[in-house]
Amino acid sequence: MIELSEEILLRMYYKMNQARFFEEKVDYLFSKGLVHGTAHLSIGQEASGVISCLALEKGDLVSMTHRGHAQAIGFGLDVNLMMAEFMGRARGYCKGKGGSMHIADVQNGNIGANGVVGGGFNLSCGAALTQKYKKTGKVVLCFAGDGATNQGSFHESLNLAAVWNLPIVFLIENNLYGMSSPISKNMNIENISERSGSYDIPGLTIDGNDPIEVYNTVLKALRYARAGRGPVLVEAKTYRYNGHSKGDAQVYRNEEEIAEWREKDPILRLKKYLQENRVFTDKQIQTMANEAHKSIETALKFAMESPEPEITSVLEDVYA
Amino acid sequence: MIELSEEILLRMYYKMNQARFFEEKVDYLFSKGLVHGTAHLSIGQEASGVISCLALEKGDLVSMTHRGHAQAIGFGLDVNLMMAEFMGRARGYCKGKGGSMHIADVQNGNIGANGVVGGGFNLSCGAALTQKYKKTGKVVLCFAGDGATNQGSFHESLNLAAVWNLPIVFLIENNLYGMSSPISKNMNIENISERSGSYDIPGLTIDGNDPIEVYNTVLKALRYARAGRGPVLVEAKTYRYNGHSKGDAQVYRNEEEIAEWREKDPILRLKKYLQENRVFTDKQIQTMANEAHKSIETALKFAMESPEPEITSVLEDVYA
Amino acid sequence: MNTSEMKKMTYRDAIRLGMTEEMRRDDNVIFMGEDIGIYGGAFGVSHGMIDEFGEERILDTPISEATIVGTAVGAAATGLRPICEIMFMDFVTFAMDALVNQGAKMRYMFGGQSQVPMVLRLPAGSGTGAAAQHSQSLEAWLCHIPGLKVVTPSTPAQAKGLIKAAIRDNNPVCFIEHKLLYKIDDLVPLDEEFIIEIGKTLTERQGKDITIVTYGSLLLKAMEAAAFLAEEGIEVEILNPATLYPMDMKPIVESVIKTGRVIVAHEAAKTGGLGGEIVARIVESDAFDYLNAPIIRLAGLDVPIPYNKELEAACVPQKIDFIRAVHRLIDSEQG
Amino acid sequence: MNTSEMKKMTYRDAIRLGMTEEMRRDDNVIFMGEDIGIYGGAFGVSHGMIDEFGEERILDTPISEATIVGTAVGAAATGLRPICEIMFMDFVTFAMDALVNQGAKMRYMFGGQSQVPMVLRLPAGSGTGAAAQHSQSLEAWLCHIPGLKVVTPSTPAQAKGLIKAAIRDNNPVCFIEHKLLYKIDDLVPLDEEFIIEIGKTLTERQGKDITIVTYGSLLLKAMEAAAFLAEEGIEVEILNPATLYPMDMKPIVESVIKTGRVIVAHEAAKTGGLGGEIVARIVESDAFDYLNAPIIRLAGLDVPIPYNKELEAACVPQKIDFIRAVHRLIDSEQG
Ligand SMILES: Cc1ncc(C[n+]2csc(CCOP(=O)(O)OP(=O)(O)O)c2C)c(N)n1
Ligand SMILES: Cc1ncc(C[n+]2csc(CCOP(=O)(O)OP(=O)(O)O)c2C)c(N)n1
Ligand SMILES: [Mg+2]
Ligand SMILES: [Mg+2]
Repeated sequence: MIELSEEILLRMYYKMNQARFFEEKVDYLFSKGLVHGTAHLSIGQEASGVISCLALEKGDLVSMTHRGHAQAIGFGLDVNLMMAEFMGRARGYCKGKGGSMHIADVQNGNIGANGVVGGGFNLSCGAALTQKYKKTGKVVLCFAGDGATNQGSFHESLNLAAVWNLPIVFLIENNLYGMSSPISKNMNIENISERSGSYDIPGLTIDGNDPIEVYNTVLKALRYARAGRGPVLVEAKTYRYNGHSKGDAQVYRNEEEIAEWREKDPILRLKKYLQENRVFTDKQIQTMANEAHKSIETALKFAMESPEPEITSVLEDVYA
Repeated sequence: MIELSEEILLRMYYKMNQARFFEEKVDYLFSKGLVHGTAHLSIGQEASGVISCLALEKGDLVSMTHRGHAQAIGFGLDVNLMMAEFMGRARGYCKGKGGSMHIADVQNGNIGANGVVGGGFNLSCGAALTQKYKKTGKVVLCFAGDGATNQGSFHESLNLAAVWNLPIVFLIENNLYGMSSPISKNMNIENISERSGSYDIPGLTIDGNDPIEVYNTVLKALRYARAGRGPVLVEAKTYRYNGHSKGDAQVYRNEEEIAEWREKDPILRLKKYLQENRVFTDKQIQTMANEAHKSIETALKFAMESPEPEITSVLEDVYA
Repeated sequence: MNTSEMKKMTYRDAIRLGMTEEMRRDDNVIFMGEDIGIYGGAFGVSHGMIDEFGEERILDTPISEATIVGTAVGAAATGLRPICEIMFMDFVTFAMDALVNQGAKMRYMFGGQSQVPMVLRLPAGSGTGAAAQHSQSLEAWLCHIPGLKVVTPSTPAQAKGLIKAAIRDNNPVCFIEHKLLYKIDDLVPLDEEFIIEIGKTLTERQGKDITIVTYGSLLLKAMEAAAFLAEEGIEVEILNPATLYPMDMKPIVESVIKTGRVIVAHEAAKTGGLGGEIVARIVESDAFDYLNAPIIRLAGLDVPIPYNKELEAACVPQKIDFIRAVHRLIDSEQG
Repeated sequence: MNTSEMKKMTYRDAIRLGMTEEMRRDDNVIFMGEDIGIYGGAFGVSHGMIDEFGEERILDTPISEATIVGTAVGAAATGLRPICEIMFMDFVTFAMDALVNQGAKMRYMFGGQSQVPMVLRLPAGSGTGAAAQHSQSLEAWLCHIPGLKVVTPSTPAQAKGLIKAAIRDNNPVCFIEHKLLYKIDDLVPLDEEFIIEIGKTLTERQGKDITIVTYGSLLLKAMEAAAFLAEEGIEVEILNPATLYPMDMKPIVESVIKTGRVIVAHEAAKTGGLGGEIVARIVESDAFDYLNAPIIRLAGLDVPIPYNKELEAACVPQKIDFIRAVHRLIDSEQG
């Protein structure tokens, strides 16, 4: 296991909290009817979403899912611009045209969230092809959900990445459901990582709620891909506490299951780790959480103060 | 191993010869510029194409590929109507509208050849769903090439068939090439049957040029599916002697490779088997081949005598 | 049951009622899609159907749009009558081989040997803040493919009558639902034989001054505009090609001959949208000589659909756009 | 090199020359597709390119059309300029999510952050006896998607000029090639800076009596018909919207104002084809008042393409159809 510095542990805890507060705020704004549109919350999935991105090197790229807030925050996106985008404002990442499902920061290697389930697999192959062709030494981290692995594009992309030896890590956040559908109803295997066998690439299943395991595994996978040895498939088992999106009555699962998973909460887990290993004092830990919280309040203020886009912008940016 | 009756051995030998003569005739007609259109020959693949169909029960269904003549003949299609269709005549299976790539006999359970590589996988799932829903006890045999297994539809369909427990046998005729592309360039695994692991279904790789092995394996796979145990993936390794389609200079392979495979010719193999096991006399064997040959001459005559379709038929059969 | 009985219900409930009645009537009808079972579909259209019909007939699928449609085609060709739901029309992009190269062409390329009785339900349109990948109106694609039929209801009664007709049809029928209409409610005939024939253009309002041809969510806006204009003394005739393909042009042509002025409107992007086809057919028809003014197309902007609410609304014709267009035609009259 | 130097070559060779020049000029241009390497592509377009550029830049792919296009989009968004070949346009059906939901919309939905400079080569059309799944002309689909550009050359020179422009363009450009044109040969400028600007309609023949708007393989038939009609004293003007989207209507409108009569023709199925769009735009333009006769659309029959040679030919407008349509317009004149 890799020895983790204080600095990285700090970032982990801060960012996971930031992701959670961000989404709690999003949830609140919806509940108050303050936002037109939709968003998918990944509360409970902060280890797989945030921490895996912390293993990236500068210049590495990421492709995100429809459930991408934690992924984006992990990658280092600015929560002000994220919140402004979510609220459809001109200062948002996409000038209010994308919303939660299309947050992106292309210049910095974040090639975007994707509203299409399975839409990111082949885009990631392309981004990885660029790295290979230009010999940048950079790797693409491609996020997807368990449900997405039943799309044809999963198969085609893993196969292409394998035969072309592309520098890419496919990170499946297996939260056990695709919308209302338990994974067990939609595939006959227990571990999605077994699908790596079809392409003769490494496949790993990990506890996606364990921040340290996520970090170490993704780091190793990235190294493998960076060394030119080809793609890796990593499956992180995790869980979302909230419904699929707003208006989900969650008839497909019960309270006990959710409660069980709340016991395994990744943020609490890291907190406990920090406490047990005496990395930080309780006060320091609380301070980090407070700061994360403050950053989201600031983000909301930023977003609220951001103007609506000019109506004429509707015609802009169709073509380069 | 299953004991084979004289009758089935006779049918095997007759039909494999018929398939070969049919395609030699097609090749001849092309070489003489007598046909407008295209066709894909499976000369050399008669064991996987013809024999697998002989393992079917009455009422079972089949979905064929673009390289489907042997499959069709194995299934029991009438070579007269096939030849007429190939020549675009009114008496062809599809009244001259389909040609080689769309030969079908839907009423009898042949749901058609398919010009789209990978196009038959999900259609076969549908046909199998009908059998399951109606409890017919029938199975669908779905043909595909090695190249087709890199299409997304392969993955989606095998997964669906697995989770729905559909009565279907996927038969991959792995002739080592998809057009000019050696399979080794397009996937990292040696045996396509390994891909069954992604769906937790049985996967088998067999010598696709051994008629007896093909017959026994497909029979077993059909029984498994018929028993309601779900789909099976069978990979039959074989080889096509001719180019991919007309106008293929075959720069991607060499004469030696072709010669090697000619040594393993499935028709010669069966002939040898019949001789060694003294099932039939040499004369009987020759007679069967002669009859097969004659049937193709008759088919050509039938096709030549069939009228061209009425021009007004161009507007017919768009809608039911 | 009194065959003229009516009940007020939503568009969503009317679709469900139509499907339910047909599934009761014919065991061969099955229904497949993502999260249509216990979840009741992303828009609640199939809510509760699993309780009546069970998992054998209400089939939740993996997220595999291409294979949902391909499986439906294969099932239809072998004796079932599948309905399938694609969660958002935008994802029919995954199923175009199955739909276009297989389902639409099978009968023809097999020389009439087969039929493919299936229904593809496609929730379409913008207005929900779901942005570029969840808001498209792609009916023009489907209306370019011989072998398909395309219908789109604008009211609850049409929803019931057309879904039933679609299920009974022996061809692949694309059934386009507009998401903004799901909550609209209105009277729906309870008669189990109430069917709206595929291939008919419906006259939604009679008038002598101007013809508006429109469908889907824009019909409501056009109706509202017409009510407004009636107070100014302008009588608008509104025609709804509820079957988009094959389209029944006769009532449209007759109306234009009567009014001499026509507006063709849809939410889909203007360029390459069905409006062009309708305009061309009017111009090719006898109505050409009766046109007193240029034809106006009102349509979606040629842009992807943006997220921001105001921008999103700006992409699609609104009631005010109909009113302005009518005024423009009245003013530009050339006699 | 003398920049005015010309060489006779086929349409196929001209496309290859254009790609080759651009790949020499810009290392970021790569080329992906099925069997484009040693095989040279199903139609021989890339014959020999692998020898010059190697496997790093000429990438044979598995049979995975969706992923060919998606990979191109992802590569384009991160700094390469991929060309990709889909063996038959019919198989773009597999790639519609990647093309339409991703490639075409990325820039807009990201608020202008990205660009997607890629070329999608699509061999299209009937006439080769390949039947319903290998003969379609689906340009109308692509011209309905804001964010895409669509071009189609009709001559070897256009092939070279447009493929080069497409490669240099910073947007996803669909480049539609007609299979029957591959063997056509004609003079092509050897100048490496010879470019045909995207967004221009080309005047292929001047005339004062009738305007024909057509593109792709029909251009040749129209030109032959025009030559024939010239002997009767009828002067046909022929306009070729070599960029189908966004279309340059100005020369078309001007021509119709001059001639008062217009035929719009394409091989694609009539209903939902681009012809409707072009007719609508003419009617919406100033040319409306100058029309002396109804507009005629010549187009493919609304059927899948059949295998039989005669049936196949019957689906598509031929030279004689152009001649008849012209005669019809002349006769129907209404002044
Ligand atoms: C192609 C496509 N099909 C369906 C949907 C609707 N949809 C959005 S999220 C989702 C479930 C995805 O499940 P999974 O991949 O496990 O991701 P999760 O939502 O669990 O994070 C579905 C069906 C979509 N957006 N795209
Ligand atoms: C979707 C699609 N892509 C490409 C083609 C062109 N094509 C026809 S056959 C073929 C090779 C298929 O290889 P394989 O599946 O191994 O079958 P084989 O030809 O070897 O029998 C290709 C690329 C096609 N018909 N359909
Ligand atoms: Mg999930
Ligand atoms: Mg092969």
